[in-house]
Amino acid sequence: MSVIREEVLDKYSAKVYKNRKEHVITVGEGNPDVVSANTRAIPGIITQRGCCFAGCKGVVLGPIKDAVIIVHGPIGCAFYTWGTRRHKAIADERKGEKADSYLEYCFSTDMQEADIVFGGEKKLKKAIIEAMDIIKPKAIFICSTCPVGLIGDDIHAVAKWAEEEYGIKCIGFSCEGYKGVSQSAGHHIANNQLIRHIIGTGDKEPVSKYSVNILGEYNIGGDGWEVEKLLKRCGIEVISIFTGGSSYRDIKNAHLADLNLVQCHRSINYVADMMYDKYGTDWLKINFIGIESCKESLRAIGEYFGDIELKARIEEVIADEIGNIFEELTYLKSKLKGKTAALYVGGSRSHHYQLLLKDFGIRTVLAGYEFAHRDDYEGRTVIPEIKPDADTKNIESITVEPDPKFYKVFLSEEQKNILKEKGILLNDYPGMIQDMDEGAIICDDLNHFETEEFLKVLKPDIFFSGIKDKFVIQKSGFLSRQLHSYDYSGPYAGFTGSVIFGNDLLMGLSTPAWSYIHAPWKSNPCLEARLEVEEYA
Amino acid sequence: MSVIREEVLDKYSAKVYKNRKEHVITVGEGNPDVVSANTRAIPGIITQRGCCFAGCKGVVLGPIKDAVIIVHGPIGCAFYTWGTRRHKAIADERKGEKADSYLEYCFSTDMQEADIVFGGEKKLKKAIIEAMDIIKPKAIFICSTCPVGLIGDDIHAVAKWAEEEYGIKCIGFSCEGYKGVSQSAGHHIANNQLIRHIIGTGDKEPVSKYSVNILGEYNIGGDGWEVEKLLKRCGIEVISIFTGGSSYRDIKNAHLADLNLVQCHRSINYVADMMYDKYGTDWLKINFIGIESCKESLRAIGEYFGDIELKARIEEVIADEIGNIFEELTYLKSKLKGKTAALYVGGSRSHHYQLLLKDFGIRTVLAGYEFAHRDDYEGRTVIPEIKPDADTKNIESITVEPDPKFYKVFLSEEQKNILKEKGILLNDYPGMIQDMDEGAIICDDLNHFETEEFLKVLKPDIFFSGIKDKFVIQKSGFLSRQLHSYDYSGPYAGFTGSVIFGNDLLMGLSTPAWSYIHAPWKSNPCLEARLEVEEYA
Amino acid sequence: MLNYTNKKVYERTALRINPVKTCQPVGAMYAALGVHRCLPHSHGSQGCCAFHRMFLTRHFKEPAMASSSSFTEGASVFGGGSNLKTAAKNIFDLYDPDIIAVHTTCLSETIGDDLNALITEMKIPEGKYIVHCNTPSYKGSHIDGYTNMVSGFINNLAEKGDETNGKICVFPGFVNPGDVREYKRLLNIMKIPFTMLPDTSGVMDSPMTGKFEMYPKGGTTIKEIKDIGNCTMSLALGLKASEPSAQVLEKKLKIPYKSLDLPMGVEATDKFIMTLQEITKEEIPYSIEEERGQLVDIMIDIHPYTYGKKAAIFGDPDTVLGITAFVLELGMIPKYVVTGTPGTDFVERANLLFKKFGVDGCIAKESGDLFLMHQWIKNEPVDLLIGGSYGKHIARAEDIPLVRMGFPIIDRYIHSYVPLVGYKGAMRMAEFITNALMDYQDSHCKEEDLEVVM
Amino acid sequence: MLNYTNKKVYERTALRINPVKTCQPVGAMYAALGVHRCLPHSHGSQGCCAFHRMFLTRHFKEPAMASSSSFTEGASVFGGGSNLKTAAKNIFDLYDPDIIAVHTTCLSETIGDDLNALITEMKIPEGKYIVHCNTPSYKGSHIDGYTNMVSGFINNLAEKGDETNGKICVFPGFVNPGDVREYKRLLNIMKIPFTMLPDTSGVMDSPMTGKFEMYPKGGTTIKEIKDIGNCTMSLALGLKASEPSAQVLEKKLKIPYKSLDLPMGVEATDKFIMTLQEITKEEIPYSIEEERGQLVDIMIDIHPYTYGKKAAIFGDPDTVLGITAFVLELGMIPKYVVTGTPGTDFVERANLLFKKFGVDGCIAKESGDLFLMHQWIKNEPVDLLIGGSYGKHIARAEDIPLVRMGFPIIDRYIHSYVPLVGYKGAMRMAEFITNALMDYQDSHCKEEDLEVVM
Repeated sequence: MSVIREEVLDKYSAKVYKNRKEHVITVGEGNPDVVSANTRAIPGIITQRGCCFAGCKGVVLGPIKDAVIIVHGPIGCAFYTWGTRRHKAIADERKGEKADSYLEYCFSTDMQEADIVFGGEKKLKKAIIEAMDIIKPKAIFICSTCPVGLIGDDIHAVAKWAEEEYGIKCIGFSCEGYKGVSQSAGHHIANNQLIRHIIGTGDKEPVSKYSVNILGEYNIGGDGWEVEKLLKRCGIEVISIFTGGSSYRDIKNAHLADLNLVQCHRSINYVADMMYDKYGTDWLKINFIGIESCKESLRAIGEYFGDIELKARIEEVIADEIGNIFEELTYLKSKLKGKTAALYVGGSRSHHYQLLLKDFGIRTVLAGYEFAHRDDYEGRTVIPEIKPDADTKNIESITVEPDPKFYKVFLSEEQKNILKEKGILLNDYPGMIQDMDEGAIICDDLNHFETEEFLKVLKPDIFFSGIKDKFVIQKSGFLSRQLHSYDYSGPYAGFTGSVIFGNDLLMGLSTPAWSYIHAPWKSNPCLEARLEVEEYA
Repeated sequence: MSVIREEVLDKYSAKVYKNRKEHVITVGEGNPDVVSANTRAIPGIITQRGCCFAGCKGVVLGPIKDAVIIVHGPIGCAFYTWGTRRHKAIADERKGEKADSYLEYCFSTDMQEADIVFGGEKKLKKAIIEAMDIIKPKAIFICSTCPVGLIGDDIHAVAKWAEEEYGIKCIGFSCEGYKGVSQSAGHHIANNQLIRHIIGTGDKEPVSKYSVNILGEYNIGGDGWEVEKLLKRCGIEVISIFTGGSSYRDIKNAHLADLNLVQCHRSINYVADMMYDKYGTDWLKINFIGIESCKESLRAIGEYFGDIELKARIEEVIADEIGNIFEELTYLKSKLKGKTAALYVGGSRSHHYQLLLKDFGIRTVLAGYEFAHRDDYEGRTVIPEIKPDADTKNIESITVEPDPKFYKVFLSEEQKNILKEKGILLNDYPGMIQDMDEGAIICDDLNHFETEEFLKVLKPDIFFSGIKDKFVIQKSGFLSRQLHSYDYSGPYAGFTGSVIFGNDLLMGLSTPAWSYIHAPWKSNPCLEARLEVEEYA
Repeated sequence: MLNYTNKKVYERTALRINPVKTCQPVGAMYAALGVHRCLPHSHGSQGCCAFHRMFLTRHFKEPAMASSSSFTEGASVFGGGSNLKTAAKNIFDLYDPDIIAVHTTCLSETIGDDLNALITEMKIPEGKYIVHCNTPSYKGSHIDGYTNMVSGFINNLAEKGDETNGKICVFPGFVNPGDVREYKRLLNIMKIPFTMLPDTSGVMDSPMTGKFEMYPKGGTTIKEIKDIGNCTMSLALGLKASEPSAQVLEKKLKIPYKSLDLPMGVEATDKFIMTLQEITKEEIPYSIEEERGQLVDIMIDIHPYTYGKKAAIFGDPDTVLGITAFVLELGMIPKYVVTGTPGTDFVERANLLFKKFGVDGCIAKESGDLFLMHQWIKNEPVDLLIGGSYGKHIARAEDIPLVRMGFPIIDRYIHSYVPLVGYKGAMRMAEFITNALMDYQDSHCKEEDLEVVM
Repeated sequence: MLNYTNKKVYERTALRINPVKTCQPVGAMYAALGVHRCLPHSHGSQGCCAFHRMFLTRHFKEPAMASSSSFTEGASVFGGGSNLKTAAKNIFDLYDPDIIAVHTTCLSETIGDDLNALITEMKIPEGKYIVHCNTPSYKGSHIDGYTNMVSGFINNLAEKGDETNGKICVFPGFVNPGDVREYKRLLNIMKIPFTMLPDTSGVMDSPMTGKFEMYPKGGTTIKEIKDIGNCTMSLALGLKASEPSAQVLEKKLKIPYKSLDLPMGVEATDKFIMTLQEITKEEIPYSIEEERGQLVDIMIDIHPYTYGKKAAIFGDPDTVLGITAFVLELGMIPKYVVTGTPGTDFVERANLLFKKFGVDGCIAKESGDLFLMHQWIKNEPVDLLIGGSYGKHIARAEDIPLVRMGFPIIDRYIHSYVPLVGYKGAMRMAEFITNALMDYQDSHCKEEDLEVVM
C-alpha cells in the first residue's frame, strides 16, 4: 500500500479509516483500480460536498436563463444560489424566438413557520401568480428544499395547475437537500425532468448540415460560448447547451440535433443515455478543456460526421487556433513545466484539467471528485458492477422508450465499428483513471482533514479546488485556484482558454506576495539585531 | 466712533492702528464715508491678498481659453494658477472661426538657477518654439514672475520676435508679483495690453441688431454662460466676454459691440474707460448677481437701446425667469430672512452679493474688498481725489486716442440725458457704500486678525470669503462660503443662479454637523455620569 | 440588467424576489466562529453547511471551518440523533476543538430533533463542551440565527460565581472583525475590562503565516464565557442582534444590561462612549475627543457633497439603522431603508430617525427585498446605494454608485478588516460616501465642468 | 479633454507643461506648520504666501496660517530687511507665536537678502525665536523646501547638552498627518521614545471644537527641537525629503543617523520595523506581526486583480518610490514612474526596483511632467493612475481610474487623516487600488460579464 496514503489516513479512528480507505487509492496499485464513490459522507467529517438541491437547482437548472426558478422553501437556499455560480447568459433571439434572461433574479417562496405548519402549497401557487403577473415567463421551475418534502407539499400538482392556468411550461423538481449523498442526486432529478418535460417539445429544425447539443457545459466564465464559437467556426450548429447560457427555448429542440457532445459526464450522462434510447442520438464524450483535448474532440466530431470537407475545415480551425496561441503557449510551458498539481473538483473537471495541465508539462499528483460515481473514475464499463444502496435507491431512475416520431439512427453499426477502430468511443466514457500516472493518488470526497494532510505530504505547487478549502490551502502557503469558479477568470475552454488558464497559473505562482509570508525578523534572531546603534551612522 | 470697530482694532499697536483705522469704517459715520484702499498691506499682518501676477495671469488672462499662457519664472506661480480658479470654458466655433481651449494645461519656463544667473530669454524663446511645435496656438501670452523683472529679461522683445517668427499674436505681460500692492496692479497691466494689442484687431461684425461685450465676468461656476444665455433670450448678441469662457478670437472683435456691460468694475474698468475713449463705446455698470439686480440690469440695457420691442422681450424674459423660480424663492426667503452676513471678497463681489442677499432678506453687517480702490467703495466721483502713491505710480497708466476707423457715437447727448433722468448711469459706478445700511462695517483688506475679532463681535450667520480664511471661520463655528469659487457650486448669476445660491446657504445653515461640534460629555459633567450602573438594567 | 423589473409597485405576499436576508444557520455559524477553539456544527443536510461556509468565506476571504451532521433521507425520516452522535465523536477525534457549537437547520427543526436531549445523552470528552441553539431557517433571518447562537453560549456555559469579575460583557452585534477591533480599541482607551462575545477578530481576519490554523488566535475563550455570569453588566450593541442575548443573560444570571444602537455615526458613538464613561466614571481621554472632533470637522467640510443627496440603504437591521443615522447626520436623505429581516421595530426606529431629522418622503421596510427597492428607485431615483454586493445589479442598471457596507460583500476585499463603528468607522463611511459621489460627478459631468478643486 | 496632447513624444528642454512639482517655499511652510506655536513666514511678495496657504488649505481642508513680508517694488529694489523687521514685530505683537520660521522666495533670493544677518540684528522678544532657511524657488522643488526648513530648525535651534535624552529623532518625510500618526503609533508599540520633526499631526488634521486655534495642540515643541542634539540617533524616512536633514544633524551635532525609504508596502515597512527593533533590542510585539500577516494575506487574496496591471505613478519622489515598491509587491507593473522634483537618484532607485522585481519596459523620470507622462500613456496605455488631483484630466481623457495618493489632493477629502505608511497604510493602498480596478471592471464589462462574486 502507498506510504503516502497511509500517512494521510493514519490518524483516523478505525471506523473512519475503514470507510475512507476505500475512497483513497494510489493509481496502479489496485489493477484494476477501484474507487469507492457516491456513498455517504461521514457525519462530522468536514466534507466539501453540497446537497441534492445544489446539484439540481444550483448546477443543472440554474443556468437556464429564461425559466423563472422558484425555490420553494425558507429563504436561505434561494439566496445561496443567487449569482454565486458563474454560468453566464444573455437574453437573445434565435430562429425568431426570444429568450429572456432572469439570472440576476432570485425567486423564493421564503417559507415562514406558518407555511411549515400548515403547508406551503397555497403560498407557492400565489408566488406563481405573482411571477406571472410581474415577469410573464414561458417556463417556471419549482425546486423544493428540505422541509417541503417532509411536510408533503405537492409541488407537481401545483406545477400542473400552473400549466393549465397559464399555458406555460411549469415543472416541479423534488430536489430536497437530504436526498442522496451529494449534489449528484440533484443532477439525476434534474435530468429526469428535462427529458420528461422539455426535450422533444420543440420544433425548430437545425439550419446547418451538422448539428449537435453540448451536454454538461455550464458556461462558467464563458466556457460554453468559447466552445460554441469553435464549433461554429468548423461549421457545426449547436442546437442547445445543457445548460450553460442556454434556455428552455433551445432545450426543447435538443432532440433535433444529430449528435450529443458530453463535456461533464457526471451531471448530464442520464440525459445523454436517455436521448440515445429515446431519440437514437449518439453521444460522444468530448473535452474542450486542454489543447490536445480540443484537437482530439474536434477531430472525433469530424470523424463521426465523416465529411471530408468538415474534417478539412476542422484542421484549418485547429491550425489557426494553435497559431494564435503558439508563442504564448511556448512561453507558458517553459515557465510551468515540471510543476505538480492536485485537483479536487466536482464530477468531471478533475479529469479534464489534468489533460490541460499535461499540455503545460504539469504533473498531477492527486485528483479527486466531490460527487462522482465509480464510472467517473473507472469508466462506464464498471456500471453494471455498482450495487445500488439505500441512498441511491431513493433517487428515481427512469427508463424511456424510443420516440415513435423522432427516433432516428445516424450511423450504421458498420460506421460505428469504423469509428471504434479509429479509437473513437461512442456512447461511452472511460473514466479519469486511465489518464492518470501510476503512483498518483485518487481521493473521492476529499475532506478537510485529508486536504491538510495531503498538502503536507505531497506539497503540490498548485492545488485546485473550491471556495471552502481555497483559503485553507492558501493559508498553508500553497497556491490555490478555484476550479468551480475559475477564481472569477476564464474562459478556460478552447485554445485561447488554455492560455488564459496558463497565465492565471503563472500569475498565481509568481505573485510576489508569497515571498512576504514570513516576517523577516522571524528568521533574523533578536540576538543578531542587538548590534550597536552606532554602526549605521 | 463705532464701538464695534474700536473693539476690533483695539489690540493693535499704535502704528498698525494708525494704518488700519483708515481702512475700517462704519457706514454713515463719515458723511461722506471715506475708505482708505489700495495701499500697502503691513508686513507681518496676515493679509489675504495676492500679488500682481495673480491679478494679471490668474484673474484677467487666465480665462482666455485659446491663448497659451507661458508663465516665465520658477515653477510655483504657474502651478498655483493651474485649474485653481473656476473660470470655465469650452473649445468652440463662432462665425466660422474655431477657438481651442488650453485651460487644462499649465505652461511655464520653470526657470532654474542658471536662468536666473545668466538670464532667461533664451529659455523663453525655446519654450515658445516648443509650444508652437506642439500646440500651435494663435496667441501666446508671456507672464513674468518676480525674478524676471529683477534680472531684466526683455519679454516684450521675445514676444515681438515670436510674432514675426510665427505670425501669431504674442504679448508680454510684465506682471511681476512685487508690483503694486495687490492683485489690482495685475488687472491694470492686463487691461493695458488687451487694449494695446488685441481689442480692435478683429473684423467679425455683429450679426444681431444689438450687441454688447460683458466686461469683468470671469465665468466662475458658469456665471458668464448664464448671463450670456439671458442676454441671448432677450435678443442681444454677446461679442466677447472679458474674459470668462472667452477667447483671443472674440476679444479681437470687442470694439465692434454697441455697448460694454461692466460686471466687475475693479478688474476691468480700465478697458471700459479706454474703449470709451478709443471707440466711443459707452459702458453700463450692470450686475447679474441677485434677482432685483438682474431685472434692473436688463431693463437698463433695454433703456440704453431704447427699442420698444426689445424692452417688451426683456419684460417677457424677466417674467418667465421669475415664474420659474418663484416657488423656490419664496421658500428660501422664508428660511433665510433675518440672517446676517459678512462678505470679504475681491473687488466687486462684496457689493454684488449684498444685493442678492437682500433679495433673501439677509442683512449685511460687514463687507470688505481685498484689492479695491476707493472708487469701488465710494464711487467713481472720488477718483480725482485719489492721490497716486509710490506703489500706484509704478503701474503704467495709458491713455488712448479716438480710433479714426472705429470710433462711433451710439447715443446722442440728449439721449444720454434722458437715460440719466431715468436713473441710468452711463460710464459710471457709484460704489458699494451707497447700497449699504447705516451702521454696517466696511473693512478694506480685512486681515486674519480682524476676521477673528469681527467674528467674535458680529457673529454673522454666514461669512463669505476665500479659501485661506474659510477654515478659520468654520473652525470658529460659523458657516463660511467661498465667494471666489462658490465652494465649487454655481452658477450664481442670473435668476436661477440666485436660487442655487439660496439653496447653498440653506444647506450650509441646516447641515446637521453643526450640532455635533461640542462633545456631549463636555456639557454633561462627569459627576452626573457617576450614577450607579444598576440603574440601566 | 434587471430588465424585468417594472415600475409598477406590486404588493407581493408570496414571491420573494432578490432578498435582503438569508437564513438563521449562517448567522449561528458566524457567531460560533467568534469563540476560541470552537467548531460550529450544522445539524442537517450537508448542503446547508456547504452553503454557509461558502458564503462566510466569500465575505471574509478566510476559511470558515464548520462541520455537518450530513443527513440523508434516512436521518430525515428517523431523526438525526445518531448522526449527531457520530459527528461529535469524529469531530473531537479529528479536529480536536474545545467546544462544538451545534445549530439546527430547517430540516432538523421540521423533524423536531431535540438537541438538548440528544446532547445530554452524549459522551463528551473531559474538558470539552457541546453547546447548541435552535435556528429554524423559516423564522427571522441570519441575524436571529446569530443572536440565538450567542444566547446558546450563555445558556449552555455562563455561570454565576461568588464574586464579580469587574468586567462588562459586550455583545458586538452582527459586525465585521474590524468593528470588533475598533470596539476593543475604544474599550481599552477607556480602560474598561470586558469580555466580548463573540469575538470574530483574530479568527475571520487572521494573518497569513504560512500555516493553516483551524483555530486561530482570536475568539472569546470558554473560560471567559463561563465567567460572564460574574460581569457587572452587559452592553448590547445593536438592538436586533444583541439585545436578546443581553436579555437572556439578565434572565438567567441577573446581569443588568444596557442596549445601544450600533455606534455608527456621531450620536450613536457619543452614546456608546458616554455609556463607557458612566461605567468607568473617569474622564474621557483627549484622544477620543480628538477623533470625534476630526470626524465633525470632516462632516462640515464635506457637507456640500453629501447634503440633500438621496440614498437607498439596504442590509441587516442594526447596520442599516446605523448607516441611516449617519447619512442623516451628513444631511443626506435616506430615501429607502430596507431590511429583509422581519421585525416591525425596524420601521418604527427608522421613522423616528426620519422624524428627528425632519426628512419627508423616506420609506423604511422590514421583510423587504431588493426587487421592491429597485421599483421604488425606478419611480423616484436616488444618488447613492449603500449596502452589500447584491446591490450591484441595481447600481449598474440605474447607473447609481454603490458604496459597499454591511453583509454580504462578496465582490470586494479588505472591507472586513476595517471598522464602520466608532468615530473612525464614521470617518471611513464618510470617505467612501464622498468618494463615490465625487467620482460620479467627475465621470458624469460635462468636460467643461470637471473641477480640479473640490 | 487634453485634446492638444499628441502621441509624438517631443524632447522639451524649455517648456514645462503640467508640472509634477511646485516651488520650495510651500514645502518650507508645511514643515514649519509642524512645529508647535510656530508661524511660518514667507519673505517675499505677499502673493507667494497667499498661493502657498491656498494650496495647503486645499489639500488639508484646514487653515494654513502664515505671514508674509509683503514686498512691494521698493523692497524688491532696496532689499527686504525693513519689511522683515516690521513683520516680526507685528507678528509677535499680534499673533504671539513662540517661534517664527522664515523662508525665502525667488524674489528675496534674487535680491540676495541675507536672512541670517537680518535676523541677527533684530530684537526678538525674550523666550521667542526666529529661525530661517533659504528656499530659492528656482532650485529643486517643494520637497527641497520642506527639507531646507527642517534643516533650518536644526541649524537654528538644536543644541548638544551633557547627556543623551534616550530618544531618537524621527524625520517623517513629506507626508500627511495621518502618516505621522501611524509612525507614532508604531513607535509607541515598539516603546521607542522619540522626537518627530516636524509633526504636522494635531495641526493640519485638528479637530472641530467651535474655537479657532491659531496654534493647535500638535507640532514638535521648541524644547524638543533644542533637545534633538541629545538624541541617540536620528531616523530619516524618505531619502529625498529627510536624509539631508539627518545629515545636517549629524554634521552639526554628531548624531548618527539611519536613512530608510518611506515605509510603504511590505518590505519598506519591514525595514522600518526591524530598524526600530535594532534600536529597542526587544521582541517585536505580536500585534505588529499580526498586522503584517493580515496585509500579506490580503495581498495574496487580491493578486488576481492586481497582478500584471499597469500603473502610471506620479508625485513626490519618496512617495512615488514607496508606491512603486508596493505596486511591485502586488505584482503590478509600474509602467511610468514620474516625479517633477529633480534628482537623478530617483531614476536610479526606481530602476533598481524594476530590476529587483524583474519588470521590463518601465520608465522612471525625474524632472518630468504630466504632459510627457500622458504622451507615454497615449503610446502604451496603463490600467491605473496613482497620484494627486492633477491626474484627473488624464484619467478622464483616457478613461483610466485615478487612485489619489500623495500631494496635492485638492479635489477629495479625508485622505490626509489616514496613513499610506506602515502595514495599515499598505492595507489602505491595497483597498483603494483594488476597488479602483474592480469598480472599473464592474462598470466597463459587458452586462453578461458582471460578477456577483469576485
